[in-house]
Amino acid sequence: MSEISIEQGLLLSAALFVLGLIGVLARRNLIMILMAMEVMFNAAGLAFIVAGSRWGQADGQIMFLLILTLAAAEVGVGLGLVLQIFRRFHTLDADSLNGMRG
Amino acid sequence: MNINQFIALAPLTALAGTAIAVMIGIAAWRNFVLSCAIAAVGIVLSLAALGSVWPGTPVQASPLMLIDVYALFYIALLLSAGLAVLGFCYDYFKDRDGENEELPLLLLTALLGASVLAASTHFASFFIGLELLSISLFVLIGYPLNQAQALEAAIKYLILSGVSSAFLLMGIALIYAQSGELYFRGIEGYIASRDDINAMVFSGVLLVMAGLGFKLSLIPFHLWTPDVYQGAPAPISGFIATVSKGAVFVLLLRYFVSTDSYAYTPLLNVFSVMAALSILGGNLLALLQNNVKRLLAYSSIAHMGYLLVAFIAGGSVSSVLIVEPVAFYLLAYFITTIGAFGVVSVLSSPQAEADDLAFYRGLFWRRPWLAAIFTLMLLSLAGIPLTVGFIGKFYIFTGAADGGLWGLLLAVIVGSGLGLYYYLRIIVVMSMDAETVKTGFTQDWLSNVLLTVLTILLVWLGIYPSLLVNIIQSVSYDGMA
Amino acid sequence: MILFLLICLLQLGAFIAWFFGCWRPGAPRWVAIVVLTLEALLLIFPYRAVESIGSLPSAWFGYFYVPWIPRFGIEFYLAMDGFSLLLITLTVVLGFIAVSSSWAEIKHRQGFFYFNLLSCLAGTVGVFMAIDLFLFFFFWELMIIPMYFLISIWGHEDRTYAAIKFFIFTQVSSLLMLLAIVALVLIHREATGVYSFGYFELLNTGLSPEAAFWLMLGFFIAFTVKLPALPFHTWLPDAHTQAPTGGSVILAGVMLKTGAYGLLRFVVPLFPDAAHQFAPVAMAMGAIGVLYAAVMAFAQSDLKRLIAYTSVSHMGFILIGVFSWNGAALQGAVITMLAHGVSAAALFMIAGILQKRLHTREIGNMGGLWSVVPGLSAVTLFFALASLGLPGLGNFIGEFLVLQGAFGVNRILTAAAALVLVLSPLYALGMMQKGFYGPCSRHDFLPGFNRREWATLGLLVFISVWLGLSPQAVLNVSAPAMQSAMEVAER
Amino acid sequence: MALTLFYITSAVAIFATVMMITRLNAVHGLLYLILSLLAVGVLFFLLGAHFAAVLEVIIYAGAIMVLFVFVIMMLNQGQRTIDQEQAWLKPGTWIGPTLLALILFAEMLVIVMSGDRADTGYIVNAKQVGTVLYGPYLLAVELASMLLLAGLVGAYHLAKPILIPRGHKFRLSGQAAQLSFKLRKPGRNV
Amino acid sequence: MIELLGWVPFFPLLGFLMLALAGRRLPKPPVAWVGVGSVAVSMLLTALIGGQFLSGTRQPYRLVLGNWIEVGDLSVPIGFYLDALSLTMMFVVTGVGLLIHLYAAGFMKDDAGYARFFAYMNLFVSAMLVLVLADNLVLLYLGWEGVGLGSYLLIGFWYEDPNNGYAARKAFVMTRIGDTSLLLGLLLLFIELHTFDIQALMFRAASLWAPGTALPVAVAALLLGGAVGKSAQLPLQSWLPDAMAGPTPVSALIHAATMVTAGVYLIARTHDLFAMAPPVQWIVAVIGALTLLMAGCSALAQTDIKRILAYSTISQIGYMFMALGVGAWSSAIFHLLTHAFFKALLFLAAGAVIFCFHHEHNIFRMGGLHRAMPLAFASFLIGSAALSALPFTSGFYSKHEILSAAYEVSPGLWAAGCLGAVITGLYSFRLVFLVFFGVQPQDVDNRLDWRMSVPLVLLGVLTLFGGMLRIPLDSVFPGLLNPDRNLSLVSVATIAAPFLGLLIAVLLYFKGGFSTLPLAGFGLINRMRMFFFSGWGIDTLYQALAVRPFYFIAKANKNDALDSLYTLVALLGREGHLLARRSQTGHIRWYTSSIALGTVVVIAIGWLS
Repeated sequence: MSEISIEQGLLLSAALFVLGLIGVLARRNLIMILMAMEVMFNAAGLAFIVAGSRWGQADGQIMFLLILTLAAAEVGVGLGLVLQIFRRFHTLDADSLNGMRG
Repeated sequence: MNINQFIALAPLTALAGTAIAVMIGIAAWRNFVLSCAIAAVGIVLSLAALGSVWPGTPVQASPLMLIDVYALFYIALLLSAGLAVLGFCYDYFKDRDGENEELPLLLLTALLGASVLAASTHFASFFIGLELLSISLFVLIGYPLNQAQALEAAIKYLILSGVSSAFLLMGIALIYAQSGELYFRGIEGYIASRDDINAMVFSGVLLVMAGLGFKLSLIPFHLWTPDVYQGAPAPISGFIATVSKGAVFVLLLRYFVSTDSYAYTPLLNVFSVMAALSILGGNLLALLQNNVKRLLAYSSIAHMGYLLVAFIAGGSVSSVLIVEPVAFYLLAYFITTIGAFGVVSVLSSPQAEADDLAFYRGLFWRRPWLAAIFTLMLLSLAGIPLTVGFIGKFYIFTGAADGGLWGLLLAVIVGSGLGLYYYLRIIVVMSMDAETVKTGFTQDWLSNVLLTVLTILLVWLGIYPSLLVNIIQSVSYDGMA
Repeated sequence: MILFLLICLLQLGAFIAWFFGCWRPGAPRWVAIVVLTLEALLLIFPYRAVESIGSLPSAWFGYFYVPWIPRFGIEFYLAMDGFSLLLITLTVVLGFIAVSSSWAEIKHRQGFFYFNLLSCLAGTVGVFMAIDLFLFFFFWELMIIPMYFLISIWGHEDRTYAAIKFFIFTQVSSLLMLLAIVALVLIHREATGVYSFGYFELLNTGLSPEAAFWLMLGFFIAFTVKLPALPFHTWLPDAHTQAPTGGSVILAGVMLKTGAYGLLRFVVPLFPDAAHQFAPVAMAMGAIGVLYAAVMAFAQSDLKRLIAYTSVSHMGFILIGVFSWNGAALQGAVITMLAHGVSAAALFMIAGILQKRLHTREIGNMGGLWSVVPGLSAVTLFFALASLGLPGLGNFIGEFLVLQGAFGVNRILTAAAALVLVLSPLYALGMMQKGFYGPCSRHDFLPGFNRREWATLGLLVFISVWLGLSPQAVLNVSAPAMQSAMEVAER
Repeated sequence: MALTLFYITSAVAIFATVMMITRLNAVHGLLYLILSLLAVGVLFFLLGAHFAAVLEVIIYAGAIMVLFVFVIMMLNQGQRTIDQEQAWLKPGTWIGPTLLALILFAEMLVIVMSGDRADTGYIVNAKQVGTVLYGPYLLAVELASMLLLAGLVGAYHLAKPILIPRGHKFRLSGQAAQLSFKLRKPGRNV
Repeated sequence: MIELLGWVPFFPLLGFLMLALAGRRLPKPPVAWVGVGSVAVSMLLTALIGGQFLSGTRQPYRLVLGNWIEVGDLSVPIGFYLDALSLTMMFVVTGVGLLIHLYAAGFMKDDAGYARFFAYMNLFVSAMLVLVLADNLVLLYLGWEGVGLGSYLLIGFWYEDPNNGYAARKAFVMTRIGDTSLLLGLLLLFIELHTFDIQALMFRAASLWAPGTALPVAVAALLLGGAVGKSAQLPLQSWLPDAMAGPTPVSALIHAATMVTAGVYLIARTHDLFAMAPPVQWIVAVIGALTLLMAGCSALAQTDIKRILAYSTISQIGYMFMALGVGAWSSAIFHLLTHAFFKALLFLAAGAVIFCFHHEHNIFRMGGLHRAMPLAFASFLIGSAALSALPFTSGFYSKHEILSAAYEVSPGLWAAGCLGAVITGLYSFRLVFLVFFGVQPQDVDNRLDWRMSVPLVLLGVLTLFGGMLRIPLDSVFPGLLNPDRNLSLVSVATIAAPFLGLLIAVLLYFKGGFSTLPLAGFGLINRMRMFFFSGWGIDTLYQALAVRPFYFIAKANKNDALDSLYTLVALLGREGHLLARRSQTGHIRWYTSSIALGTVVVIAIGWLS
């Protein structure tokens, strides 16, 4: 038992989550957006660990594991796409990808 | 894991196995036809497995999945849709440059994810199924690498889906943090053990809803929809519109029924707002749209709104009864949407995607059958009798009226009025006079067969739905009890 | 079985016409004629049944029943009484007229045209016979789609706008009706525990006054949009003006009557108390509509638009008649339906003939036609007189009976509605004045009617006079139906 | 003791994250991100999730971040990108997202505070995790493998060199059409 | 013989059908044979039936041909009813009608629409016969509208001149106002008394209603409305002068002899009702008095020969109304009969003048015709004498009866009648002097067909001696009045009044007379002349009050204001669409924001609800 209460853990997770969100919303570089998304995933993972730690169950860690898997797969695919986009558009600017609208 | 559970999972195993088989096939001999054929055989095998599993249901295969009639029905639906999409994909991609062999594989993994969603009774399987579906979709959307729009659509979908997944995960974490359960039954027990609404679980569900709302493209999480539909290859757009949304909806319904979340009435208020917004907003956005794929995207937003209305009615009538309208409507929506995107895909050529409305001018006189099929599909989307869409809408009406959702019904009516306008616009354009260059039938025999089958289903179920109604009824009453 | 055949024959004929159209462009119209003739022959059977109506236990003398969607107690249930029989007869007669007026007008895609025309008729016949509310709704929608195609493909310059407007108006309103139907069925299920869409079952549903009112409103709006009554009428001038002649004939002659039919068959019997309380409002709508549309008709310069507004005006009488709910008024409504069907169809046909020859619908551009085509002008005059309610012609009988029946119910509104007798000559004779009298300057030579047109219009003239001088034959057919309807509502 | 450590690591994590999202140079950002992940790994340890802590460091900070490094290196944008980022990241750009995020944070605060009070720190060791993972969660593991398969195939497909279409005419509408014409030169081969 | 009653209206109808269907292909002689012959057969039948009726017990005879409408207790048979009143009317319609038809056969001989003309005329006669014979009010209404139709068709007979068409429409619409009132009266009667049969109605009204109560008053007022419209009485009189646009035989038949007197017939037919509604009956008398004065004055100022006669007709019908109003039912019908003779004669003679004068209508461009057209002159003289009620002409008897009866009810009415008689004398002889004396401005084409001269002669005879042809109406009307034949002062004044008018006419107009030019100089006189000329400005009034506002409203709302309601909805949808689609910017970051924003909102809604 440690003295870290669940609120503290969850609040930290929320703070990281929100920071990641700011990154996603504010950055225009696609790579930075992907990185900020990783922060969000990580924050969610933290929340699971905190919860699992509260209940003393392994489920929280397993969920974290799954998140890890997802992050890996998503980063793989995402970066592949980023590469293609850079080849085609010669830019990583998310805002210039607005060929479809209306 | 005993043998019964293993057998019950046969449909899913078949899908996964086929995916690997396709991969091995590619390694051995890169051939698009071969890949498609293996995938098709795999789906058919999986469907056959469904039939053999059916009598032994329900089977709880570990806490993660429950193979019951409900799941089997929807898996069958999803697989059939997948099969149809595969057929359209075959015709769509067979003349295109590039290595298209991975496409069936990704389609299979996506279907696997969707099927897992349909059967899952646990947040872990829910999450992993959803992501399996999503990851496959990212690639499928951006599959034609030489098309700028496809890439744009893929990256948009990837980022937005990632963010929404993060919200979803946060929601699950909150629920878990409070209840200590990831298993739906466990959550039900937790909810049942408390008299009041637990704020944290409730908020967690709200966050999960936000994540699912994105997948269902409900307003205000809908903005990605038109762009992705437009950019993605036409059959894949159909796939997103049906399989991806359908699977998520199936899961949503199961979650709500099995955890008794209908007890959280504020949730229903949130849903009502989302439903009304989706119906009105979706139809409004489609109103003067000149791009057929975007138009269908907006219309799918509205249709999800209609579906949600029936879903919300579960709050006031026995939730078992609500499964039936949802099932029928989903089926109608599947047939119609796949058909509509199928037409678009048949008309598209490697040179040009047939999504501009101008392309459809005079289609009635150029390719009468195709135009007639498209007209029927559009009429079905509009909910006009003689088509399955009408029976679906009738179900929604019945369900919602049973639940006393008069305000939402009014929104449905207003939305339908708006909807008529843009569906009719397409029909009008198709029936306009144009210089009648008689283009010969293309060699897309597979697509033509599929479209014909879909049309027959559409009309048959529109005129004589009893057979299907009986099946669905058995699903509703046995499965969710 | 005959009832089912009546629908089936038309729908099958529609497909055959389409099929023949692919084979030879001129064939579909002959198919249509043959199908309609067969249909007319089929109608002999119910008429023979009518003769023995006195010995039957109820006003209904034909049934056809097949289970359809048992889950909701939905049945494919057709039945016929004198009222439906008359309207079906009108449908068939106007079917001939529509074919005749399309004979030379429709040159392109004849197969599809006659497919739509016959499907539309099939839907209408279905509406007049369906006695299961779901089935009724089904047919109700079915007749709209072909009409939509008729307008949007073969219509005039603004056809798209008109067709979409028509479709949206009728659809949205009919969704309200669907809602009301569903709600009614659910209430009925609550009371009895079984789903049923059957008319006869639902007649005995116990409703709270408030529920009855809202449900009635749902039906009422759907039917008054179709009828159309003020203020839901604005789709009609556009649709009529833009439709091809055959379409206008069917639209004005038959389709508007489905709204009237619905009011009479469903709104009042299903919700007698609510309808009774609502009657002053409905009658006021009718009276205002009668007058307003007459003024509108007077202001029009487009011949078809003018005729369209006269239709609105006449339909107002039906609204008044139905909501007066007594023998004279109901019978008046029935006669008005038939007589208006004939006179409006004839006027639209004439408008079509003129448009084909003069390439204009502007009355101001016609001018002095009498000296060029006296025969045509005389027939126009005849139907103008019919539409202004000249005694001796069918419309008068209807209006007179409606006024007579309504006068006992609400004197002020009836008196107001009767003012249309002053307004109707203004538009009818104004049309004659501007279009047919005066010096003829523009048209040196115009062909008059040809033999087909003479035969068609002659038939209509005959029916109109016959209805005017000897309406009793018709009244006798519809009397038992009206009687039983009134009994139902008074239970 | 643990609480003090928790606060310190939290501060590091937050600081590193803030730095990461504000860096102009992607590599700098990436390094801060790794720092953040390491800090979170420490937290995992503090919370008793030792197995997860290890994975965080090895896989997240190690393997996944390497992917980013690869791509950044491949694109090799240099000073030009930094200038570009400078231009993009005006203070105005931050206001909206920050406000939105703050509202969300406030909501999260309320939500978290409304939950039951409880302590954490039950140690769940690798064995327990493994038992559960290959017990009830067996299917999840299998599905995760399929997920990775899909990711693998997808990444393979997407990373293919661009194809130059034969006699290809783009028929795109609006902005995208112009864009694609401007940029249709085959990309640099990497 | 009397059983053949049903055939009387049938023959003209048959004539109409034959002419309408085949007329255009027939040459003129057979058309004339059919047109005139059908009326002649009717006339013959009428004479036979009349003979039988008068020689018998004079009991009313009812003939029911069949059922027209039967719904519940509402039953309308096709039934004819013969009594002295309807017989009188039949004689007028068929007798005068026949003569006018014959005349028209000559008058219209050069017209292209010969067959059409006779078809319309036959249709009219048939409808008029139905009107007078109908035994129930609905059938009467059928005839009533039918004659209106005939009038409309014949006024607008020369359709190439748009003015004729407008006049015809005006006539139809204005009478339709009255008709509507009649129809409402009819509905009210049925609601209250449950029958349409006239005799039964009268009986039930008398037994169920108290005289002077609201119901009889209302019903009588509504019926009066119908009568006023048809008979061109105040305030619905202004259509009749315009109706002179039709061919002259039409004016003679419809707008003098028969149709315009239908109102009189209606009131006489339902006199029991009016007797039960004293206020309405008083109004009838007042309307009559006012109309006769107003129309007389207007006739004074006219220059068109036919318009003078038209106003004179209005004025004479005013006398009949006055008679009805004072309860002198049979006098009214008697005056109707004599008026039919002399007015038809006057119109036909005027027609002859117009015919020979190359369609000249203005009396100031005529003159000195007494030598060139002796027959016309004689006819006109006789007619004018009868119109002015100079003693021993038929008009004298009838008008004298009316004035005596009026005096007994109200001296005021009598005074108005006498004043009217002065005016009548003045305008009729003004006409005679201006047309037949003085200088003849141009040659005339004096070739009267025999078909035109024979009717003139016969009508002249009837005009002179028609006063003796009196069908006893005692069986129909209560013999309330016993006209006082004593040579009292009143009587003398009554007889002298037309002579006064004649004298003034002689002074003013005979062979130039005193020039009226100095009088014309006075502004007041001139303005009064203009006022009279315009028919007391009624048309202008109606234009300002009804017609123009109606046109304005109709034109202003041509595109249907209600439609803009729906256009607004459509516009709203369009604007909503444009607004909504602006959210689809295509920017990823905005899309992400929307997800975050949506989540924030969803949580907020969830928490707040």
